[in-house]
Amino acid sequence: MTYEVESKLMKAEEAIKKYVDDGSHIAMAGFAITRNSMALAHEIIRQRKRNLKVSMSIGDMALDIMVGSGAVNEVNYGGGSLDRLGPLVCVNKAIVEKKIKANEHSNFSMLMRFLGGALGLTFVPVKSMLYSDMVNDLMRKGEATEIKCPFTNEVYVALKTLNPDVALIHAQAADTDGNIYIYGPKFDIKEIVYASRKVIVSVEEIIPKERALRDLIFIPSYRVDAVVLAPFGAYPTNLYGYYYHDEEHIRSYAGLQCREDAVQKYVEEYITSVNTFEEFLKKTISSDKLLKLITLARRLM
Amino acid sequence: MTYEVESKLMKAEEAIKKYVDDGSHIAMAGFAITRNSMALAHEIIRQRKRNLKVSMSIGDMALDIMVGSGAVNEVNYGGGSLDRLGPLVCVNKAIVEKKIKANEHSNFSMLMRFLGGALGLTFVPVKSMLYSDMVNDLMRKGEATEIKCPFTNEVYVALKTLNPDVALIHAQAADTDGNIYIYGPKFDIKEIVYASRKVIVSVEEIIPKERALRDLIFIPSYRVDAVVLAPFGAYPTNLYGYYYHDEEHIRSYAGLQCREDAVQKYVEEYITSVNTFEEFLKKTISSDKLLKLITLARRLM
Amino acid sequence: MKYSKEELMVVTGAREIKDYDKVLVGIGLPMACAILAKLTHAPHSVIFFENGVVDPKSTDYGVGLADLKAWSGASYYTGTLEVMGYMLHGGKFDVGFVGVLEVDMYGNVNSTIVEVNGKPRHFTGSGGGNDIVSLARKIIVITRHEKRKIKEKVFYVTSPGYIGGRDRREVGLRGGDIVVITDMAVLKFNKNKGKMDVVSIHPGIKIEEVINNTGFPLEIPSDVPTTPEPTEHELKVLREKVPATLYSKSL
Amino acid sequence: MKYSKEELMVVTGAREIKDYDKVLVGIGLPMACAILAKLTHAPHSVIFFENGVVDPKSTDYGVGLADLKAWSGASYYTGTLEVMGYMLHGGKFDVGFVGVLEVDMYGNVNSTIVEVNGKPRHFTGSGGGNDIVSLARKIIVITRHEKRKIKEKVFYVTSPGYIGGRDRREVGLRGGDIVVITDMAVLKFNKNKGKMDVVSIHPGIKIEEVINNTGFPLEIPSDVPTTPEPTEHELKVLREKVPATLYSKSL
Repeated sequence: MTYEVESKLMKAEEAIKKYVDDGSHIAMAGFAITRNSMALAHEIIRQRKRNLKVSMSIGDMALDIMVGSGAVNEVNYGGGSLDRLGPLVCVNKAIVEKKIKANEHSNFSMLMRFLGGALGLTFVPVKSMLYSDMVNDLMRKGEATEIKCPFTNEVYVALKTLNPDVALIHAQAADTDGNIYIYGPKFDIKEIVYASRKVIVSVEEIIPKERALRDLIFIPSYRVDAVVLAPFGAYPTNLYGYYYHDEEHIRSYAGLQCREDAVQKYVEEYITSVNTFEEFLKKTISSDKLLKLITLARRLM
Repeated sequence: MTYEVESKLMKAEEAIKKYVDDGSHIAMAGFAITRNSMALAHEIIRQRKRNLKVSMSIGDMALDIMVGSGAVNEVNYGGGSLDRLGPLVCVNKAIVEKKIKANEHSNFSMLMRFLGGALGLTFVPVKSMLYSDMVNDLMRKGEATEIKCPFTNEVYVALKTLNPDVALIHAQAADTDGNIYIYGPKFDIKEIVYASRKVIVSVEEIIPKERALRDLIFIPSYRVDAVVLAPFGAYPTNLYGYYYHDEEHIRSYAGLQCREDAVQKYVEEYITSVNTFEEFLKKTISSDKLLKLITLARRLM
Repeated sequence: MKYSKEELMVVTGAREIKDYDKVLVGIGLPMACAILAKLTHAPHSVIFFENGVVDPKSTDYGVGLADLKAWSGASYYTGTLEVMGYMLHGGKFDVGFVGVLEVDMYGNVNSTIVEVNGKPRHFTGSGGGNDIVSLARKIIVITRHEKRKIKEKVFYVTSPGYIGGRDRREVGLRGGDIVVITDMAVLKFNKNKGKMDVVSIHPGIKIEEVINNTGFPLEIPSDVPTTPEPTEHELKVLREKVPATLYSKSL
Repeated sequence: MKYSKEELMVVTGAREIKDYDKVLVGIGLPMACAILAKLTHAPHSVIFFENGVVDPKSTDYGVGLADLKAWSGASYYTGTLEVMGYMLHGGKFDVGFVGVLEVDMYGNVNSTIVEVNGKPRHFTGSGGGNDIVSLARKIIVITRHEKRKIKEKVFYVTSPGYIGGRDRREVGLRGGDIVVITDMAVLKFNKNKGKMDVVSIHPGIKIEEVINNTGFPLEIPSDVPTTPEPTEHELKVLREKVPATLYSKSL
């Protein structure tokens, strides 16, 4: 028997080759240390993509390591961190050293840029960011301007909307029809998926359609271009219901302070010296720790 | 044991008395012959509310009978019908005879007016309705105007957003914590619920929180002001998973052609001569037919 | 193989749908077109209702979009924001079907109000109709070919066509070409003439019949193409797998 | 009953929350305030995270909003559109807490970039911070009371306070009053003075200490109110039911 999902099922390597080029505009939906598109980010780094533009509401470890590896030259984001495990060491450094063009936003402003893009609008009005230094910078860059409500004359920030070339999403599951299931908080996943031209979803597992609940479909099959089977694909960040984050690994990453040699060593050791994300996992995490992270996440559901 | 839902649980009579006044602006989320807020509409008619303004994306039987009974003097809607069982006899007649102020929209334009209201925006841009007679009328009334994208100079219709006083929603279930479950297509329910100041939800049943799946919550408890237990509360229209529509009853209603005496007779016979929606059901539908409608709906899930 | 005019219309409509197209439909002839396309040349096309029902697979679509029978077997249930917003307004629908009371020489569509015996009579209104005509990449109108339906000027513009005979994009609309399929012919907008024009006439229909039943002047050359007939395969699939209630006697 | 300065700060913050309030928080002291309020005088208040987690009930909130420990026992999971859009931008949050690197005499908040030894150092950025300050009905800033944190002018305006000392609504902002709770005092905007002003000083803190640790001139009268002390009940609930990791040593 063949399943619909099979026509879209591919290795991370193939998906990134097919849908991400040098200069592509990428959207991601991780949030700090949860649900990072880590398997896909590793592959981008492994394929040495360059001059990427990344847009995301809250910056995460996947963004940080992509910036640290030199893959990115522009970021639209709404701030970000590794929660209290550390700051976005490479992003912060790249901003201060002007190695990337960083367009800073509030979380909701980023969401609205995606929502507007999903809706096919060329601009969206928001009350956020008024009188902030963020909006001053965005106005200088032509990404924002002031607009007045034609009915009340109230002042708004008008934002250009976003239609990234490709969205990278990490989800809990796909079903055999190719529908995607997202459990736990949803962040801005829906808006990103509909704003982007192509959508790559890495998943922990593929479940039979008969075992899936139709009312829980979060991304319908018709909106997905590639499904990548990537168990533990958000590691070392966490995934609701599936595994807890690896505090030790993330802390040690943050401890690199984005010193060039240290980050380069991290990239070599964990990403470019292996051929696949599976190899990275094998090399990095013991079965003992893996089971602990899984068990803890299940308990916290 | 007491449940959180109990603090919001009330009879339709109480909920309408508490939250609907003469002149109130009401939002509904029925669609033609499905998911009509019929139990709540009956109660509004029974309490002889007047000068209501009703906003809804697709007009339905609940709207039509409210208009037919004289409760409504203004309608924002995106068209509507009883599907092929008939037109909205009373709404159509009231528009032609100018008995109500009717502001006609497209379906999506109504959705955007609610979405904008939910988001706290005072205007929303849409590409729908450009160059239509609908928008000409809305512009004359000050509900719409033209606006240009500040980045592309592309022309849009700017619509005033909506914040109705109260939303009337009919849902499949509430849980004992007061969360609401909507199965099947969702229409514009979420946007209406967040755009409106108060929210009354009538439900088929109240299920124990333990039996409910958190990932399926559609309206969170904190957004609901009143929960009305109203089994068969969308009858004679249908409700996904619960009962099929009563074709005979709806056809006979549509056959009244909104002749004043006939509609008045319908209102008296089915609504004002009884005290509750339960009495209406008892009077109108045999257990035999009820079981048939239930059985068919379950088969169609 | 013999076929009815409704069968020809369904086949003609179905052929406007390409594989992988996203198609927004209502119940009736449009749904028959979409199902036939999916069962023949467009197996990966996806069918949507404006209320959030995606890809239903039923044997009886009942009385309309709100009939539970029409939802049966759906692959996904969502809402208006996703279908009419992210998909339609977001420019992701390849084909949208709309029902009409009238359509005029500029492709303007009226589904709201007409005059009957000199008195206005109000019908359904726009629903998603205006959104579809304003925003879908291709718009298909299926209607009976009568003077009172295909007019010089509609009584009310529910959905705008080629404003003043101009290109739709030029004036800021995002909807694509409008294809009118009747029981006599297929009409599309002719840029040079600045109005809707016959692109093919159905087999067995005379040029004069089309001219006489159209409410605005048409210039039809004698070598006008004939609408391609249904293939045996199309007719077989249509008759065996598409519920006849969707299209027979539906004009 | 003795209490730590962190305990006083949590209690003071909790008292800003009323019953039935919708409260937008981050992990740390703000979460401790929200939990304490809910367990004492505001049982019907609802706690939200900007990422879509509603009313978690955990015993260990871990290292931040993205820690699965912080989500445990949530009553509802939704997304950014519903929390930051429909709730916050829709004007439905009564109280929002924000973390800061610096706050200035106009209530402007910086959570983006500061100068360390004359060199710029970039931190978290806005996240939902700017949205909260721009849009919540009441904004609570909790910070250590130091000259380098409570300044005349922030290095970078992540979130605007009282622009040029004017009323926030007047200039088109929708956010309400900003309350700054430090380990020494409570500050609010003083309309007449056109800047942030001390409304109460914590028990045991001297006026001079506050003045000396504030980066802009303060005029504090000798009869300035003292911040009300925690009640025994508040301290009991705080110590027994609110995870200490949220607030102890968190300054």
